[in-house]
Amino acid sequence: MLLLIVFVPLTGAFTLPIAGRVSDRLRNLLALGFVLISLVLTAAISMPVFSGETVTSAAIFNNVYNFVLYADGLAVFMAFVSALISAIIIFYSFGYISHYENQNEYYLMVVLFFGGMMGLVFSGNLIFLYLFWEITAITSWRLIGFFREKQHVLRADKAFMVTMFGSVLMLVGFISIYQQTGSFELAAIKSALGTGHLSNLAAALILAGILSKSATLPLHTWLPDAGVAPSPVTALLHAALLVKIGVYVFARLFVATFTVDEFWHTAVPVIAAVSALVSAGAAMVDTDLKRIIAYSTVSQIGFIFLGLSIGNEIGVAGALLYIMMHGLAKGGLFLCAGIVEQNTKIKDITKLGGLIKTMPITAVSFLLCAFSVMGIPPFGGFFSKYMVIAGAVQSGHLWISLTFLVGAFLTIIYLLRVFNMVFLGEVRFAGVKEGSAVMVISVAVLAVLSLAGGILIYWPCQFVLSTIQQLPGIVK
Amino acid sequence: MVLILNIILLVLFVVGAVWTMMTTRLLHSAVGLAFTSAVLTVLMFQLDSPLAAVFELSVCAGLVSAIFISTIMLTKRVTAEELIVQRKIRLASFWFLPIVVVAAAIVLSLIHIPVDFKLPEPPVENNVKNIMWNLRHLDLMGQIAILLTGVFGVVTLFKESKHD
Amino acid sequence: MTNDMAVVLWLFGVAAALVLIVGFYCLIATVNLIRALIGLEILTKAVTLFIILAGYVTGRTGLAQALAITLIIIEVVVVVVAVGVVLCVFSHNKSVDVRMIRNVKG
Amino acid sequence: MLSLFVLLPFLAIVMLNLPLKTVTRQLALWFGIALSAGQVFVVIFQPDVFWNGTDLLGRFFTLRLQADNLSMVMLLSIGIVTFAAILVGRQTIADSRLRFNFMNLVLLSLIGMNGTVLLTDLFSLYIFIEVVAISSFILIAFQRDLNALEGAFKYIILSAVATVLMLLSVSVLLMAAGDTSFSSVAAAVKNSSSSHFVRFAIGIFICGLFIKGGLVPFHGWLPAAYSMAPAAVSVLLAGIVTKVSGIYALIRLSTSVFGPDSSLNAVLMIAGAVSIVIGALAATGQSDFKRMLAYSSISQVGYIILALGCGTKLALVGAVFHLFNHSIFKSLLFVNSAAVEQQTGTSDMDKMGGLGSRMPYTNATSLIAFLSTAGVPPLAGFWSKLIIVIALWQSGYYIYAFIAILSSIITLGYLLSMQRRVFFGILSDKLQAVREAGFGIVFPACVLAAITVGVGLSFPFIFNSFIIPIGAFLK
Repeated sequence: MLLLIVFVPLTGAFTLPIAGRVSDRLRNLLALGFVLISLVLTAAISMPVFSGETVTSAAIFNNVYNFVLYADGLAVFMAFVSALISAIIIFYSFGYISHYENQNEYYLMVVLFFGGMMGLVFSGNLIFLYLFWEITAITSWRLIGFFREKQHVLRADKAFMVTMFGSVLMLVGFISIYQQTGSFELAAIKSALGTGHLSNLAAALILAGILSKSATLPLHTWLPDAGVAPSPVTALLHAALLVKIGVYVFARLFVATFTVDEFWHTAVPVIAAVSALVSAGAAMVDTDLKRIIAYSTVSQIGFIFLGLSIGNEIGVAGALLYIMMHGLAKGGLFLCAGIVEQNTKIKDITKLGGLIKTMPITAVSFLLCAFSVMGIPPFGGFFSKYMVIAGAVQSGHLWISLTFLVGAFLTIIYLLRVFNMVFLGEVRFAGVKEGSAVMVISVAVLAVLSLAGGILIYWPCQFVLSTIQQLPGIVK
Repeated sequence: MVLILNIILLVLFVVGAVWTMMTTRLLHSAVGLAFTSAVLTVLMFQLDSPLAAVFELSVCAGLVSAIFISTIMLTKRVTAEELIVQRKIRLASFWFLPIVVVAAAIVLSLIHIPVDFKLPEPPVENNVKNIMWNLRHLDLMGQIAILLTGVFGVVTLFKESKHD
Repeated sequence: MTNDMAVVLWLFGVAAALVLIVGFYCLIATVNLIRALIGLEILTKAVTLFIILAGYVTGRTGLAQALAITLIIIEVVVVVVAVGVVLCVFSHNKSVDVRMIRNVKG
Repeated sequence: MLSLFVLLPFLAIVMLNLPLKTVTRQLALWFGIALSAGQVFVVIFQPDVFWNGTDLLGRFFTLRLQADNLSMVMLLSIGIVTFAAILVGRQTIADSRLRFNFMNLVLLSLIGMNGTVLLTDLFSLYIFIEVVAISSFILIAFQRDLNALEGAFKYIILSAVATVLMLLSVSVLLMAAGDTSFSSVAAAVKNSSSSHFVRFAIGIFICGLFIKGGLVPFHGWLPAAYSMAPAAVSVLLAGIVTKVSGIYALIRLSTSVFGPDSSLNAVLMIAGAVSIVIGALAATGQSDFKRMLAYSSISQVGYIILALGCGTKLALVGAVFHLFNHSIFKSLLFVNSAAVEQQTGTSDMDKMGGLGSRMPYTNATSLIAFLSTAGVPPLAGFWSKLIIVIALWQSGYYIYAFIAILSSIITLGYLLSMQRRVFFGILSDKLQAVREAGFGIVFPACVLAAITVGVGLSFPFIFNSFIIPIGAFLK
């Protein structure tokens, strides 16, 4: 079952260019189909997992390179969220990407990316975790450079280099774990470490990898630059999946598997706080629509790190909720930005205005998603943000919590500024149409889900709470 | 007596090499090489290696020098003025070769590094023909391959191609 | 090792080492392709002497001669091929000066 | 019947040059393909008849050959790369007479390479390395392009210097051991390990091999030779020739003849690390496709030497595995460069761009090769680098491990810029007419790419059954 979840998209991706030769429609449907299969299977697997079991499927080769897939609550939660958002984004792509060349490559890479993501989420062996991690890096490199312009390709290279830099450091960290414990398998590492700490060197190296992938200060610069990619890609990379990989691995390793030195419980929140503030500041002054949203992502990732690293129950629960809510809402924002960009050919917010008249649904969706990101009740974002900050206060990080409150306040300001400049004000264009039906439906769905996630907060909360029951290393 | 002869020969050997390098005309250089080779032949005789010595004489002193001389003939002849210029350039870069050699000779004669390993026992088989033809077949294979390579080298490099 | 043998080894060794120095010096200093080849030949002479010397000192003149003969044959082939290359260079730009063909960096 | 590895190509050359020119010119190609493919076949499937059959020829010749797992890996790489080079040569060399000579020379260098990896004698090693070297000189020069001639001449001079160093060392070792076979030299080295002469001899022999293998600081000839040689020849040179004549010999000698020895290992590690860094940095500044690949080769060879110097069993396995992988993906990159050069008429990367849409197969295979070179999973290059880094880390060489792993960032950097300038990006107007290269280039590229991907994907399966046993050559 787990094998299917991972390998249907991974191998299926390579059939897409062939299908694309037959017909575009077949290829599109196949792409969506692969993701949906994973989604359904993940849902199916969630039943036993949330009753407290874990599902493992492994290929044992009598050595350190055993291929182990392992599903616990955390993995299933993450997989479910990513599959859901990916499905919506692929659906949106049907409308968006049909105007451009190289569609075969696009679908190949997106589905491959998704497969890599699934593999990473379920991987129970550090080496394979690294392997899937790099698959996502390769695919995002191709996707960022999708339009092939020199500037774009340069930025794609930059993104690849920065994340690769982090990830090889992480690999060294893994190797030093291997030296410490004699295994790459998470379960074996867990038992070998027992109550001992991971060495600080290994922790620092792995953290470097995570920070580069999650675009946290000081390795964040690739993310705003990557905004040159097609909008569904930006949504996929920046909002839903790529940056969350780092967060997920952080949760997987530092919360679910090892205990680390006390030092990191202070250091990571500080890094996160600085990152959240600086990028919020950058978002205040930038004028490129997608860059602003990207900086906002960097800022919000800080909140997630805060929640995970303080390590008490409410903080971690908040962070997991945050992953979900932010994925939905930020995905929605990027997709809205995509519609605006495609129909007006402009990304500079100072040159836009009054679009609410011509694109009402997009505008409303944008506003709803923005509310969720800002943390306005009763949207989903409110609860997660509240829980993270409450967790931080509870654990005694008062100053850091205050910093994050400032960050949250800045978020409200810059998102309202964007909305004001793009959708309100005088009409600057004539003849701008609403996006195509497929695209508008996608953003509307994301907006509604953001809202629903807040109103029906009970269900996601249950989901998350049963997840964190399985995590050790949480200060109760 | 033999020792003095050896020393004279060795000095000739070194001087021949230096002279080969120092002359300006390439032709003289090639002749110098042949001379050095001939001295080496005699040295080999002195070291109880007659067969290799004959080879050295016929192949190196004879064949290789012939190859060099014909090559030098095939390439451009230098005029007298060019020769003077060349001599200047050569002197600029070569004038301290003899000094280096003499200095090295003095240094090497002064420091005496003892042979600090044990020499092996005398061999069972010491006949060149037996060793070459019965014991080192692989080397023979290699030699044949090298000769063949040489043949193809001549075929590809020397044959005039159409567009030249 | 007898005393005579040690003297022979030392004398011949020093002379061959000097010739090696001459050869290397030539390779570094010369600008002429043919002279570089002659330098190579000088080097090979020194090495041949070393091998014969090794055979003489250890009483393995048979083996050493076999090796020396092989070495001489290989040397000739190398020279022939190298001369071929030099002539090809000459037919291109009518010069055997290294500096003339230094249009490739590196 | 090990002797067949040397004798069959020999026989093929003799048959090809019988006075039946019209027939043999047609056949030459197929002889080469059959021989190299046959070599791959017998190494992979290990047919009993071949390996254990009575050696008829052995009754006439005493060739003293010996095959262990290291030789097997080398024979396999030799077979694969020669196969690719022959196909590329068929496609890129227009003149039929030249093509015939090319085939003969490739067969000769096949003799040389097979001999080198099988023999057990120091002096024979010199002879066979020389066979490979001389045939490479001619192969580089045989189209008489001026730049190629210069590359060839540089190679001749430096290679001859290497030869002189090696022979000097052989003469000293002959004095100490009384023989030149590996076993007696190893015994002599062990007996008089503190002797200055023996240490000096080992040192200059290693220097000679460094020159042959193109390691920093003796790498001067390598970029010129690689980048100026005709396309098919660069595949052969970069893929296998320098690996066999330099790196294989280093592995063989430093593990079982001169060593294992701690100071030798230290020298190897330093040379390896310096080569990795310098090669990678130099590659960053290149604008010529093949030159960049040549510098990249220096850098990758550095990994092998670094692991060799580390000296643990795991490290040596990693070194040999990386040697195999490197010969596959580097020859793949050179096959790609041949395709690009043939189709666009230049190897200057600044004049290219966006070729990916015109040459889909070349694009895809070069992507695979480049990711494998940079050590990105799940391709073969990643696993060998991983083994090397793990081995370094376990032996406590943390600094070297960091150098190795951070250099893969530089590798990624310059190869990304290669991808950007050649394949990715927007197609310029001048290149609109470019088409995919012919079958003779695309087919070997696909085969090599398939090997890289296949080895990479099946690594966990083959790790215990194939890769660890490589280490059996250690005593």
